[in-house]
Amino acid sequence: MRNSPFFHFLTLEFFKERKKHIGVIAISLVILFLLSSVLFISSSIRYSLEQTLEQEPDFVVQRTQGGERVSVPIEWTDGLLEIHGISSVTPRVYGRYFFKSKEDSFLVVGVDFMDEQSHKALRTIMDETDLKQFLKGENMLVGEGVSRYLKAHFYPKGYTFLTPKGAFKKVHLFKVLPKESNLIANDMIIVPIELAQEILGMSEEEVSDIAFNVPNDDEWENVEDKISSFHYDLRVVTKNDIKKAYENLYNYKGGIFLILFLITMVTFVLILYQRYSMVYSSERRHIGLLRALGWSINDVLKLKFFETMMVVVMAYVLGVALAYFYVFVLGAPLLREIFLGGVNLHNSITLVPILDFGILSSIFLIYAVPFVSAVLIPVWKIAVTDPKEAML
Amino acid sequence: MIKLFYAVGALLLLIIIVMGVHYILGDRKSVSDGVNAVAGLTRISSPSFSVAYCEPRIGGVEEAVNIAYPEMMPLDRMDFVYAK
Amino acid sequence: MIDDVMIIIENLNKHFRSGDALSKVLKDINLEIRAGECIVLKGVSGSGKTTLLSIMAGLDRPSSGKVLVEGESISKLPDLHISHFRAQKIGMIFQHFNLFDHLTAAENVMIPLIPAGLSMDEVNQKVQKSLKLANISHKTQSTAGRLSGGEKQRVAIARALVSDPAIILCDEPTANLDRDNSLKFIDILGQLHDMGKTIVVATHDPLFDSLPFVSRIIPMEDGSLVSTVPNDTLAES
Amino acid sequence: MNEILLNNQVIVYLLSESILFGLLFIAFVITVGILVGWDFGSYSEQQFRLERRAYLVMTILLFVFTVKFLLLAYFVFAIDSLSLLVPGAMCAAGVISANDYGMLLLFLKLVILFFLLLWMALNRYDLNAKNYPLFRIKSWLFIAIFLVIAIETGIDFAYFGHIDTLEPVNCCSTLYGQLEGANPLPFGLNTMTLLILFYLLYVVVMGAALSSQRILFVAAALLFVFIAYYSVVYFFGTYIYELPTHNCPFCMLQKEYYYVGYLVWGTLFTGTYLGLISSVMEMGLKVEQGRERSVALILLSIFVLLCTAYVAVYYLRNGVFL
Repeated sequence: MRNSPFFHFLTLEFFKERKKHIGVIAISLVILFLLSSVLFISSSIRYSLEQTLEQEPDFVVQRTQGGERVSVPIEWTDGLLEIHGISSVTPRVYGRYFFKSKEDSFLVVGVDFMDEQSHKALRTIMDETDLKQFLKGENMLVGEGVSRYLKAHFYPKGYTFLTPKGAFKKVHLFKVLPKESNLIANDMIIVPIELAQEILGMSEEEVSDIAFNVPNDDEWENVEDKISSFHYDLRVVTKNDIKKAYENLYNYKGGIFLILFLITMVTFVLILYQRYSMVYSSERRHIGLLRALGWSINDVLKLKFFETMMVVVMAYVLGVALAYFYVFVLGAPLLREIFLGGVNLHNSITLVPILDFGILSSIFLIYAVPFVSAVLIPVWKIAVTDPKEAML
Repeated sequence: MIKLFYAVGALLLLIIIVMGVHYILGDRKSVSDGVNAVAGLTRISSPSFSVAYCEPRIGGVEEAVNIAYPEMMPLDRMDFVYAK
Repeated sequence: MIDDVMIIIENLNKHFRSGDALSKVLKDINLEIRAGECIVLKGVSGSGKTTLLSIMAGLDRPSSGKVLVEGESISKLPDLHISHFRAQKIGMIFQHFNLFDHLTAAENVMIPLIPAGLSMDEVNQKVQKSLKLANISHKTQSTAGRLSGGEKQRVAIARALVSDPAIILCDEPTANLDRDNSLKFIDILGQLHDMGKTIVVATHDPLFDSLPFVSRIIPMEDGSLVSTVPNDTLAES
Repeated sequence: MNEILLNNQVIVYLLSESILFGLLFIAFVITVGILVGWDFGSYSEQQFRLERRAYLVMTILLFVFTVKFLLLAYFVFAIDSLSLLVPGAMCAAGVISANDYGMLLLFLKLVILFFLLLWMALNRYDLNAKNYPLFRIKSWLFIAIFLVIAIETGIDFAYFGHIDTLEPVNCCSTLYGQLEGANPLPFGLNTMTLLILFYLLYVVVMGAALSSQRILFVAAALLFVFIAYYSVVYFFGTYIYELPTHNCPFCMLQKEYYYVGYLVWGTLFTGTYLGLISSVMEMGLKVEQGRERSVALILLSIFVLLCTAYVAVYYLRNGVFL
């Protein structure tokens, strides 16, 4: 590279038209920054969601009447236990508790702390001493969003729930769940199972739904067939449905954004076309002189091609780096709301840095192909200027 | 002039290297550990309300949802797949 | 004898179509230039000498007729070949010097060599040689924009000589020069003539009338040649 | 809009394809204009303008070729990422067989890349000759390529539009697997004879190239591609996956096999294309294409080396063949 005169001349030419190139790079930066930060955020959240799927139970049995999920009687668990190949059947109690203004809601989750499996999980969240203390009184574990919300509404120590039967349940706020678990636990309140049933107005032997695992993958189909024949109003949700739901959710958001983004690409292409074909007579004489000195159209095209490639690569690297810094270092302060919704309780999850080949090549293609196709014709027009221009 | 070009090239390379280092050192484990700890306890790992739901239902009036009972999920919504 | 004829032009004419009017610029020109000859095309501006020169240099295409350089017709060459021809065989010196002001003298002189794809040190070697020939090598690294008229002209000469072309074409070289710079230009031209280069100068500067090394002066009037008068007879009378 | 059309990669792919088609349409209109007015002998300004326009066609085609080359890899990558959405598809094979446009589309893409490469070789020869001898042939070839690309772009939209995300597709094990004893190999070969043929053809190709018998080279190269495809799918592939029953040309393009598929198929097809084109150019136009031929031979050797290396490494590690 160093000893080719063409490369030397290329750098001279490139820096001669600095102002034009810097202008074009600036426009491209805006477009690239917006596009890549949206794609980074969506892929980062999708990656974190896919991570949570490992903990997801393989099957969830629910009861639906009139399109509305109703609670499941506890006896269904014995029916499930008889089927071979099913393990760790856990009834779950959860529901939405609406705060007084019916605007925001908490996810109240009941956990049977006596069960050894959840006992072990509890130990990862808090150490031994708090554990005994926690199990004694009416305590609750609270997500970060909930604790912030309660503090804002002057309930720093605990909260008194109003049960449907009119009784007041005062529950002491024991501990806030770690910040990293915000993705799922931001608006979550974990209470003992009996208390949860009381708050959500369920009787003792009613649960929200029943989750269980089927370790042997090949059995999933026949287990699902067996279970769905148990009751008429039974509904089974498998892990694949959830994976596809996540995929569709982020395809939907990403896709809509990309299609709207095409409009900006069209304006970008028009700007470029106009910018590159606005050729001053000095530029025309400049190329005419080059041609007069023995440069063929191919050589001028090669020169212009390399110039465009330098602009494209520079803009791409700067754009992606800027977006990477904005999303994964600053945490995408404003742009994140598109994806986090910002509804209900404010959620501030940490975005895990994720770059995969698919995103980088998509960004490059959606930027470079329109760019070069917009610039192709003006560059050709300049390259074929007649050498006799130099004589005038 | 060629020196200026090498300077710009070196700057871009530096940016890429810094990005690469930050990417490799990025801690992916802490987020998944936190989430798995809570999910292990509650056995629920669907995203919290604000992450999962699509915008249209929240933003404005969605004809399928009855205002008086917002928690009644319309059947055809994607979020019905695993409603809370 | 025929083999050492450098340029042959046979009934060449050139017309420009502006709207429907057809303005004939060159009318039926026939000219033969032998190798090593130095020709002066004399004529007022607008007599078509610049157009003839640019056609000879392959910058422009004739409307009809043939231009043969070293036996090869260049009027119909595709662009790739005519550019190589210009780069290797033609050294152009323009009226307004046509230097790249933002580049240094060495970089300006280097430009014709770039398409050939030589390595950097070969190019530097040739550039230094031609700068020394045009005795401007003391200004190698200064940017062309800041040079004086005479120095610019000498850089232009160096640029024309860098690929060691057989033909040197000058279009009004002394128009923008003062008297002593013009004389300096003329003795450089003399050195080129001694080196055996074929030189064609299009000018209306009287300085070129009585030069020892000019073999023929060809006056031109509105697009056609007046009978060529051999220089030696002109010198005596 | 079904989920497929909303997938980021599919949108970017279709956008790039339609932009390229737009450029090609411009080139097509210009080429028709040139073909009508082309008369090399004339000195008219019109003729010189046409010659300059020919350069625009050349630039467009150069750009289209490079992007289409990248888009082929991107297409396979997009299909691979779609396999999550299509039920029953574990890799790109399932998604491609989701409807009957898939295989045709992939075949068309490979054919188009070959003819684009051929066009560029002709164009380089045409520019070097002094009077554009091949201009008409080159332009007619381009018009043919343009029509094929128009069909390909149409099939692109048709293919992605008709992928059904509910109805399950069969995965590569059924498409390429051993169907209860039926021998999938051509000409009734078994694995051993297939291998012998594979290496034999490779030697023949190298020999023909070095001793420059071009017709033999073309025949051997074509046969070699055919045999190489089957030997990679049914023999070398099993060593890449380290699973005797896993025969699939697409799974090696995935992340867990470190995207080796792109290298395997890339070297095979590029090497064959360059080899075929350089020999066609030498036979047809008597122009020396030594450089392209040596690049082709190097690429084919890399391909054979890579396949054999997988088998050798497996044998060294486990001491037994699959």
